[in-house]
Amino acid sequence: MADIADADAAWDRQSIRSLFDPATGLLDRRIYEDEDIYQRELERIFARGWNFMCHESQISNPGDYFINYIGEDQVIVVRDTNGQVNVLLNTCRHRGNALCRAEQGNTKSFVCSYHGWNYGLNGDLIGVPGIKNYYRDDFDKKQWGLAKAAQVDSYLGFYFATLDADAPSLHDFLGDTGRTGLGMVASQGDIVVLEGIQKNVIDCNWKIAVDNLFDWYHVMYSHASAGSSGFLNLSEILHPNNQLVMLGDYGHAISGPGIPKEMQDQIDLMSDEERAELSKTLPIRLRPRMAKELMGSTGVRSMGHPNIFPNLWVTIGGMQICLRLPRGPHATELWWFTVVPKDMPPEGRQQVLRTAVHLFGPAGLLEQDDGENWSQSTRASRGVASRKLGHTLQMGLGHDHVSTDPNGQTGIDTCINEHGQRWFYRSWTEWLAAESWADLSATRSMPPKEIV
Amino acid sequence: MADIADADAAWDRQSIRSLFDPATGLLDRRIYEDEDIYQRELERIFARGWNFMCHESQISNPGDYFINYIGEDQVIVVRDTNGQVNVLLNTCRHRGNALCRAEQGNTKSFVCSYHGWNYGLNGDLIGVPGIKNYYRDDFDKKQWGLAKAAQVDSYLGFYFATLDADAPSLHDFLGDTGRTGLGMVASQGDIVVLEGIQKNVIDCNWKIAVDNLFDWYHVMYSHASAGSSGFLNLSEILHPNNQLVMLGDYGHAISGPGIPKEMQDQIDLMSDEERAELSKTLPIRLRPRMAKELMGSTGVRSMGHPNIFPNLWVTIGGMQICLRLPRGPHATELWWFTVVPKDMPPEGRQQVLRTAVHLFGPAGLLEQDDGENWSQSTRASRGVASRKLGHTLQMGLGHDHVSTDPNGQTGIDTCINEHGQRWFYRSWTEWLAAESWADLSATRSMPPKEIV
Amino acid sequence: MADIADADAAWDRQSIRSLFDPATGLLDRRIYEDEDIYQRELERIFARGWNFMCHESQISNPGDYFINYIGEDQVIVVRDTNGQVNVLLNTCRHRGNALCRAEQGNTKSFVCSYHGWNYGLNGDLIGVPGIKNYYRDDFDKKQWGLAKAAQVDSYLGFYFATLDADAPSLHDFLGDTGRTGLGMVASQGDIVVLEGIQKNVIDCNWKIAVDNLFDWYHVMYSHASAGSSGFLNLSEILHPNNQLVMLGDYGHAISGPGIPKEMQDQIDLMSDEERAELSKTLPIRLRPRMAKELMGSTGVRSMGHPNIFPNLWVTIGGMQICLRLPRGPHATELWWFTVVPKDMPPEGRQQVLRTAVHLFGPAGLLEQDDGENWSQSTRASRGVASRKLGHTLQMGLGHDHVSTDPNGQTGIDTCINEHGQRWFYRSWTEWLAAESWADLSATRSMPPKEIV
Amino acid sequence: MEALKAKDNGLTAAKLNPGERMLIQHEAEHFLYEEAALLDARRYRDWLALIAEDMHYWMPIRRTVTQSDIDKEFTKIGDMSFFDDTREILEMRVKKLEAGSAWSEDPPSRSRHFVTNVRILDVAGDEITAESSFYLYRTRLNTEVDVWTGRRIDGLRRSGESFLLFKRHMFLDQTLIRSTNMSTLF
Amino acid sequence: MEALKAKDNGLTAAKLNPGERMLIQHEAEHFLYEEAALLDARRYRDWLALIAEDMHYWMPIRRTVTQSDIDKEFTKIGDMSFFDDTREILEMRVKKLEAGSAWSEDPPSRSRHFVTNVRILDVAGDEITAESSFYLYRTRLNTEVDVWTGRRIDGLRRSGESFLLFKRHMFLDQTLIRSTNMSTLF
Amino acid sequence: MEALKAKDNGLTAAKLNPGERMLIQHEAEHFLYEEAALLDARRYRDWLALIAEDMHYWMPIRRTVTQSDIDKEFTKIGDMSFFDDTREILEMRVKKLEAGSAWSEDPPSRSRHFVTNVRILDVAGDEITAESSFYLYRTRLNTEVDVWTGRRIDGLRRSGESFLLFKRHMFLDQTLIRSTNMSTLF
Ligand code: FES
Ligand code: FES
Ligand code: FES
Ligand SMILES: [Fe+3]
Ligand SMILES: [Fe+3]
Ligand SMILES: [Fe+3]
Repeated sequence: MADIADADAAWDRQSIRSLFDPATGLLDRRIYEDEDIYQRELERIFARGWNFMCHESQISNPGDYFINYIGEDQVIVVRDTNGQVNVLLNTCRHRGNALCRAEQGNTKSFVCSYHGWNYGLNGDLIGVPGIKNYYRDDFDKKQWGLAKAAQVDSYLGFYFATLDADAPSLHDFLGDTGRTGLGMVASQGDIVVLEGIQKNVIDCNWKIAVDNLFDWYHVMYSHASAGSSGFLNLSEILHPNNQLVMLGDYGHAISGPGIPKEMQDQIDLMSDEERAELSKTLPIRLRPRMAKELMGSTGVRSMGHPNIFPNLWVTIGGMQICLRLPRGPHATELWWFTVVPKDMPPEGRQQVLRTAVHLFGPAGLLEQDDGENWSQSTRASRGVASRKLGHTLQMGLGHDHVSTDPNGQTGIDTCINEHGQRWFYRSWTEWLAAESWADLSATRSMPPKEIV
Repeated sequence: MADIADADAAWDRQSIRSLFDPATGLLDRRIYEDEDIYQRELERIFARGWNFMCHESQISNPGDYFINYIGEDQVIVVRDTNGQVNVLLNTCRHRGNALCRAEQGNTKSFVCSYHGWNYGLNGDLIGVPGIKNYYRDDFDKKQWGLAKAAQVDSYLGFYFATLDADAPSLHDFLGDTGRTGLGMVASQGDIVVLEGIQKNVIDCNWKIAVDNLFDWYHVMYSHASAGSSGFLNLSEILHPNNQLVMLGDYGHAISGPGIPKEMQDQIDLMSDEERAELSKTLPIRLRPRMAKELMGSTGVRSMGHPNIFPNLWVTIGGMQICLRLPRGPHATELWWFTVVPKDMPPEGRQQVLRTAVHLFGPAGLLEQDDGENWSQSTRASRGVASRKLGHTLQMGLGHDHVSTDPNGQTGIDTCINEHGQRWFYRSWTEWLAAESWADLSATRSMPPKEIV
Repeated sequence: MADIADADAAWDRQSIRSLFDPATGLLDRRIYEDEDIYQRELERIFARGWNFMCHESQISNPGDYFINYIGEDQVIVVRDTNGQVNVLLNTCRHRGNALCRAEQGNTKSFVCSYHGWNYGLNGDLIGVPGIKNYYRDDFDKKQWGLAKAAQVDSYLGFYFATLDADAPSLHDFLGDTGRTGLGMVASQGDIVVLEGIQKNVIDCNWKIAVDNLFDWYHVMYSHASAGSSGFLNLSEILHPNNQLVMLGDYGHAISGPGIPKEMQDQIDLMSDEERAELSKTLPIRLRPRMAKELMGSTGVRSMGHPNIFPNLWVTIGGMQICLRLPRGPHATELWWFTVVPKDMPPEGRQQVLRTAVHLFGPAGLLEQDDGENWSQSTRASRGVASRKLGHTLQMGLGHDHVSTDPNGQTGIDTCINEHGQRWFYRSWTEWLAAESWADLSATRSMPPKEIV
Repeated sequence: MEALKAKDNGLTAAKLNPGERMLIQHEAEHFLYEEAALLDARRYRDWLALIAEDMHYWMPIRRTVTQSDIDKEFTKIGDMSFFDDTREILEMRVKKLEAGSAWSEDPPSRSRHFVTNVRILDVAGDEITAESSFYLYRTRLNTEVDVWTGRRIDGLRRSGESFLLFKRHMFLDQTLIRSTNMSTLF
Repeated sequence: MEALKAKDNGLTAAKLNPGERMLIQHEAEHFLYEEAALLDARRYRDWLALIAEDMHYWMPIRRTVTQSDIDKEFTKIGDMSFFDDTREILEMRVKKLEAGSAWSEDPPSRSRHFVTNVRILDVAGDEITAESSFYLYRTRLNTEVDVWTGRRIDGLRRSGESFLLFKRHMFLDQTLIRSTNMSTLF
Repeated sequence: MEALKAKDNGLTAAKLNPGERMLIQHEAEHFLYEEAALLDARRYRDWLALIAEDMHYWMPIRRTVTQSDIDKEFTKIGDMSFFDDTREILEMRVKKLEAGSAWSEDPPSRSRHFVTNVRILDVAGDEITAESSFYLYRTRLNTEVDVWTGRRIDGLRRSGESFLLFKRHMFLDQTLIRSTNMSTLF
C-alpha cells in the first residue's frame, strides 16, 4: 500500500522513461539505489514477466521439486503425478508459513509444519486437520489451495512461470531472440542439468550483473589475470571485431563473438562428423547441423551471450546458465546451472566440469574479478553527488546496421559495442513505466531494423 | 514527523479497519511487514496501552530496579524509598544518554555517565554538577526530572505502566478477562519471580508470536516431536474438545483447555487438601479454593492461555509469563519470567524449574519448534505476491455461543478454534485506527455476548 | 528524486528552523534519527560546505593520493605533476566503478579496473581502450573526465574542497574563527601528519560527536577514570573558570580553557626561549610569538577546541585533528590525524606519540569513555516517547558577554558553558533550511556581539 | 598420578610436571574434539554413548550487570537457566531430533563446534576437569547464522581407553540470545 | 608404525597409543599451522611448495535438504563443486594472484585461517589423514567481511622432515555463499 | 636446548626435533591459554603479574593498500598505532578498569580470547617467540558485538616454572575499526 502509493507519487511514466535516453546512451544512476524503483521492479518486471524456474531434468520424477524465486517471492516448482509442472507460492494459505525449506527434494505432498495442512502437488488443499471437528465442516478447501503462477510453460525443456494472467504465451514472450538463446543450450543435444547449483550473493544491483553479460568490452581488462594464469587465452575467444548482436522483442538480446557469415556458410556445408573433427583444433566447439533449426541462420552464428529478459544469462556457448535474483537494490543472488548432453562421454563431461568450475562461479578464475566492480559501482550510486553522474552507454551508438537474413532473423555484425546494454535499459524503462501487459504491448519499442 | 505524517497519509481509519474482516476471518498480511503500520503500533498501542513492567518480587527493596520497554522506549522500573514504584524513561533529560545500562540492580540514585546529573529514585533531578557556577543558578531542576510514565499501577503484584494520561485505570483496562488472566498466576499462592529471565530474539512480527498463544490447533502438529521425546504427553494436556475461550474488553482474551462445568462443580466441593491429593494423579494441578475469587466461576475453569493485550502471555497454568517486545516489523524479543509460590517446598520448586527450563524458552523441547514457523510466515509477507494472500482465521467462526455465568462472566465452551486470534486482530485494528483513548473508548467493539 | 522530494514535503524552512530554539537552548531530538533530515544534511551541509581533505604533507609528491569523503561521496585527493591538488569523485564516468580502492598511495594515473579507462591526475580522461575501433572515434573524452570538486583550496597546508561552485572562498568560509582554529595547529611550526590515521566507527549521529568537542562539562565525570589511571591530571587541564569561547561565521567555533588576558599579556612579553623554558614547568606548552599572527590576540589565548564547521575538530592544542564522517543517521566514522613539527627532536616526537596513542583514538584512556554515551543518546532518539524529549543546551544562556579585542576579534571569557553547542546547532538549522549559498548568506545569523 | 586441586576459574593452583600435563592435555583435547565431531556430524546416538549417567549439562543465564553486581552476572544452580539437563533429558533431546517431526531441525542445521584454549584445571583420580573456550557456529536454511561463544567447564572420567563426560557447564558470553532457538547441542 | 584405518567422518576406529598419537598430532598441527600462516602471509609460492603433485583440492556444494535427503547434502565427485583443483590449477590460481592484474585481490584481501579441533583419522605408511574445523575470516577494503566455516579432511604425506599436502577436501557449513567471490585459498 | 633463529613471519627456519618442539609448544600454549583466561575472567591484576618489566605491547594501524604498496600495509614503530604500551601504561589501563568510574566498562564487557595456530618461531636461551592467530570476541550490554582478528607475535621469557610476557605485537586484520572503542585488552 504505502510503498506503491509512494512510488506512484514519485515516479510517473515520464520520469521513468527519462531514466535512460536511447538517443545518447545516458543512464540515470538512481536506478541502482532507489528503493521505490526497486519495489516497482518487483511488481512490474518480475511478477509480470516470465521467470526461469528450472530445467525439466531437475524435476524429472513425480514429486520432484525445486525452490526458486519470482523476484523475492519464493516458489515451489514441482512435477505432479500427471507429469505436469506446477509453480506454487511457497506460503501456506492458513497463516503464511513456508511449506518447503529445503532447496530441492521429492515429496508426495506439501505438509505445513505449523498446523499440518496438506497440499497436493498441484497446490490443491487436500488435508486440513480437524476440518470436521474444529472447522465444523464449514471450510471450503477448494478456495484455499496454494497460490499458483498464472501461467507455466516450457520451451526446449526450460520451465518458466509468470504471475500475470495477461502475459503473452511463453513462445511469444521469448520471441525469436529468446528462443534462439535457449536454442543455444539445446543445440548441444539432449541435455541435463548437473547436480549442484552454485549460489552466491554479490553486493550489487541485479541490473549491473545483467548488463555485464552483454559487455565484451570489459573482458580484456577486467579479466587480464585469468589470461595470465594460463587457464585460458582471452584473445582466442574474444574476437573484438567479429561481434554479433541480436536485439529481441520485450528486451531479450544476444551479444558477443559471432562467426562471420562467410565462415558459417562453409560450416553449413559440413557434416556433424566433420564439425566434430574440426572442433578439436578450435577453441570452441562447432554446433551440429540441427542447431540451425533451433537458432536460425543468423542466431547459429552467435558465440555470445543471450539474456532472456530480465535475468537469465546463457553462457559459454550454452554450457551454463546463470540466474540473477534481486535481493533489494543493493544485492543479487547468482545461481549457476551447468548442463551437459545426456550422452556425453565421461571425458567430455570432465572437460565441461573443468571449465564450469574453474571459469565461472564465485571461485572461478574469470568470475572472481567481476563482483567487486559491480559492487563498487552500486555502492557509489548512493553518494548524493555521485548518483547524479549518469553512466554512458554510447559505444557504437548510431554506427551500426541491423541486417535481416532471408528467414527474417535480424542481427548486427559489428565490433565490440554497447548495443545490448542500451536495448536492455530501454526495454527496462518501458516495462517499468507500463501499467499492465496491455500497456506494455502498446507502448514498447520494437527491435530496431535499420540504424542502431 | 516524517514517519507519522507519511503513515497518516497512507493509512486512514477505513484502510486500517479493513486490515481484518471479523465477518470472514480474513487478515491482511501487510500488517506483518509495513513500516508505517509498525510506527503506528508503537504510538497507538504500546505508548497508549498498559504495559507489563515486572512483578513486585523483582524489585522488593528500595532502590531495586529492573529495565523493561514500552514498545522500543526503554524504561527503568524502580522502587523508591517510600516503597512506591516508578517507571522512568531511561534517557537523561540533558543530552539523552541512558541512565541504566544493566538489566537490573539496586541503586541509591541514577547518575548519568555523561555529565553526572543525578536523579532520585522517583525521577526528580536532584543533582546537577555546576548548577551554581556553570549554570549561574539559572536552571530549574524541577522541570528536568526524568520523564515518567503517565500512570503506574499494580494488580496482584504485577506492575504495569502507560505513557498515556487518558488511559483508564489499570483495573478498568484489565477488565474481568485481564484480571482473570493475572489471577491464574496469583491463584498459585503468594508468588515470586525466580532469578533469571530468559531473553531471546525471533525474526518474526510480534503479533505472530502473540496470536500463537491462542493457537491450540498447532500443538499436535508443530510439537509432535516434543511428544516423541517422551518429555510430555501432548494429548493429556490438549483436550481438543474441551476448550474454553474468554474474550475481554480492549482485546484481552483467554483460550485453551477448560475444565467442563460439571467437573468444576465437583471440584468446587473439594477442600484444598483433597484437591492437592487428587492433583497427584492428574497431569495438571487443581487450583485451590481461593482461585475462584481471583478468576471467577468461569475463569477458574480455564487451563488455557491468557493474553493481557497487547503482549503479555500467561502460560502453563500461570507458572510462567512471557512478554513479547516489538523490535521492528520483523523481530520480536521474548522474555520469560518464571514464578513459584514463596512457600513452595524444594521438590515442588525443582519440578517447576524442570518444566520451565525444558518446555519453553529457546532451548525448550516444545518452544524450539515455534520460532521458525513464525519467522517464515513473517518473511513471506515481504514478497509482493505473497503479501497479497490474506491469512484465514475462520475456524469456528459463527459456530459458537457465548454463555454468561450467574456472576456475569462470559465464556465459550467449544472445541479447538480461532476465536482468540480473531478477537485479538479485531481489537488491534480498533486500537490502531483510534486517534485517542476517547476515540478508542467510543469506537471499540464490545466482547460478543451471543453468537461468535 | 524520491528521497529529496519526500524530504521537501516533510521539512520546510519553518519546521527545520524550529528544531533548535536559540532562545531557550531546547533541541529537538529527531535531528539524530530522522532519515530525511540526514539526506538533507548530505545535500545541504556536506555537498555545499568546505570539507577537510588532508594536509599537504600527506600528498607531498606528484601522484600521491589520499581517499576521503564529502559526506558519503568518496573522493580522491591527489597532487598532480604540476603540484596542483585535485579532488575527484572516486567513480568512473563510464559505469561508475571506483577508481581507487586503497586508502592512500601514489600513482601515475587512475586506471579503472572494469574497462580500463584511464584518467589523468587532474581527472581528465586520457585513455579509452578501443576509442577508435569500438567507439569509431565517436566519443568526446573531454566530456567524460572525473567529476571534480567545484573548488579546492588550502589554508596553512590544510586542503579543503566543496562541491558547490557558489560557495565563498575557503578564506571567507573559514572566517576569523576557522582560521584561528587551523592556526592553532600551524602555530606549532612547520608541521607534518604522521603515518597512520586511526579510523573507527561509533554508533552515533555525527552531530553528537561534533558537539561533544565543545563540551568541557563532561570531562570531569565521563573521564574520571582516565584521571584515576594516573595518565593525566584532569584538573590541571580543565580550568573550569577560565574558559574562552569564540563563535564564528558559518558555524565555526572554539571552546575550552583559555589563558586569562592578564596572563597572556605577560606571556606576550616573553621571548620564544623564555616560553619554552617556562613550558617545562607547565602542563601545557606555551605558543611561540608567531602564534599571535595566526590566531589573533584573543585566539592565541585559547587552549580549547576549534571546530571547523561542520566536522573537523582540532584537539590537544593542535597536536591532533579529528574528522567525523557521517555514515547514516546512526553511525559516524572518526579519523584521527596526528601532527608534529617537522623539526621536532625525537624525544618531543616520542612525547607526542605517547599522548596521541594513549589519550585519544578508540583505545585511548580518555576517548574510550565517550563512544558509549554518544551511542546510547543516539539510540534512545529512536523511541517514540524518548524522541519527543528535547535536549537542553541552556548552560550559561544569557549570562555572558562577548568582548571584542582591539583587533576586532571576539571572545567570551567565562566558565564552563554550552555556548559552542548552541552556536553549532543554530548554524546547523540555518544551513539545513537554506536552499542555496545565496539563501544561506542572506539568512544566516551573524555571530553575537553582545550578550550571549 | 595424584589428585590435584585447582580453582574453577583461573590459574591451575597445583602443578603437574609439563610432560605429564602435556599427555593429559592431549587426551582431553582428543576426546573433546571427537565429541564435538560427533555433534557436528549429527551422530547424536554415538554422542550419547559418551555421556555418563550422572551428567550435569548446565547453561545458566548471563545478565548485563554493573561492576558492583558482578557476582550476579550468572544465575546460580536452582535459578532459571537455558539448560539444566540430566542424561535422561539429553536423551529426550536426541529422541526429539530422531523423531522425524522436529521441524526446527528439518532441514537440519549445520553446526561447527570450535573448541580452543583447553586447560586442564584439575586431575583427581580418574576424573579430569578441563576448561575451554567454545565458539559454536550454526547456520540453517540459506541465510540464518547463529554464533554462541563462551567458556566451558567439562568433567571427564576415564572409562576404558576413553572418557565419559559427566559434567558440562557452559558460560555464555551473550546475555540476550539473538537466535530463534537453541535447538543445537553445545 | 603400522597402518591404521578410520572412518572418514567419526571416531578414530583404530587406536594409537596416546603417546604415539600425541606426537603425530603435534606434527600434523605444526604443519597445518605453518601452511595456514603462509596463506595468511600471502606467500603463495612458498605455499605451493607444500603441495604434492597429486593434490586434490575439492570443495563440493552443500545444499539445504530435508533429513530424508541428507545423503544429498553435499554434491559428489563428478558433480558441480566450488573447487575441484589439481596442483596445476592451484598453480594457475597463484599465477593469477601474482599477475599484477587480479583486481579482486588488489588491494589484497586480509585472511586469517583458524584451524582447530585437529584429529588424526588415519595413519597409513607415510600418509596421515587429519580432520579439522576451519574458520576462514577474510576482510577486504575497509568494510567487507566474509566468514567461511566447515570441516576439512587433509592428506599429509611425509617428505623429508616435513609433509606434502596431497588432499584437501573442504566441507563448508554454508549453502548459499554470502560473498562476492571466493578469491581466497582455503 | 640451543638458541634457534627464525624469520618473524613464516616457516621456522631452524629445526627442533619434533619431540622437543612438542614440549615447548605445550608450555607456550599452556601459558597463553592461562593468560587469556585471566583476561576473560577480568582478573587484570593477576594478568599484570604475568607481564615483564620490559613489555612492549604494540598494535600498529593496518591500511588498505595496493599490492605495490604492500610494505606500507602496517605502520612502523615510531608511526601512529592503536597500542604502543609499556608495562607502566598497561598498569594504567588496569587502574582505569579498577577505578569504579570506567563507564565504558561498567557494565563490564564480556570477552573471549580464542588463541589458535600457535607456532614456535624462535627459541633463544630462556626466551621463546610464538606466533598465533587470535580471534577476540567481545559483547557488551545486550546487543553490542565486536570481533577483532589477527596475528600475534608474543615473546615469552622463562621465570620460575612459568613465563613472563615481554612482547606482544598484534597485527589486526581490520583496517577500519568497526567498534565504538577498544577498551578490551588483546
Ligand atoms: S500456517 Fe500452514 S497449516 Fe497453519
Ligand atoms: S547527558 Fe546526562 S548528564 Fe548530560
Ligand atoms: S566502469 Fe570504468 S572503464 Fe568502464
Ligand atoms: Fe566478467
Ligand atoms: Fe507452540
Ligand atoms: Fe570526552
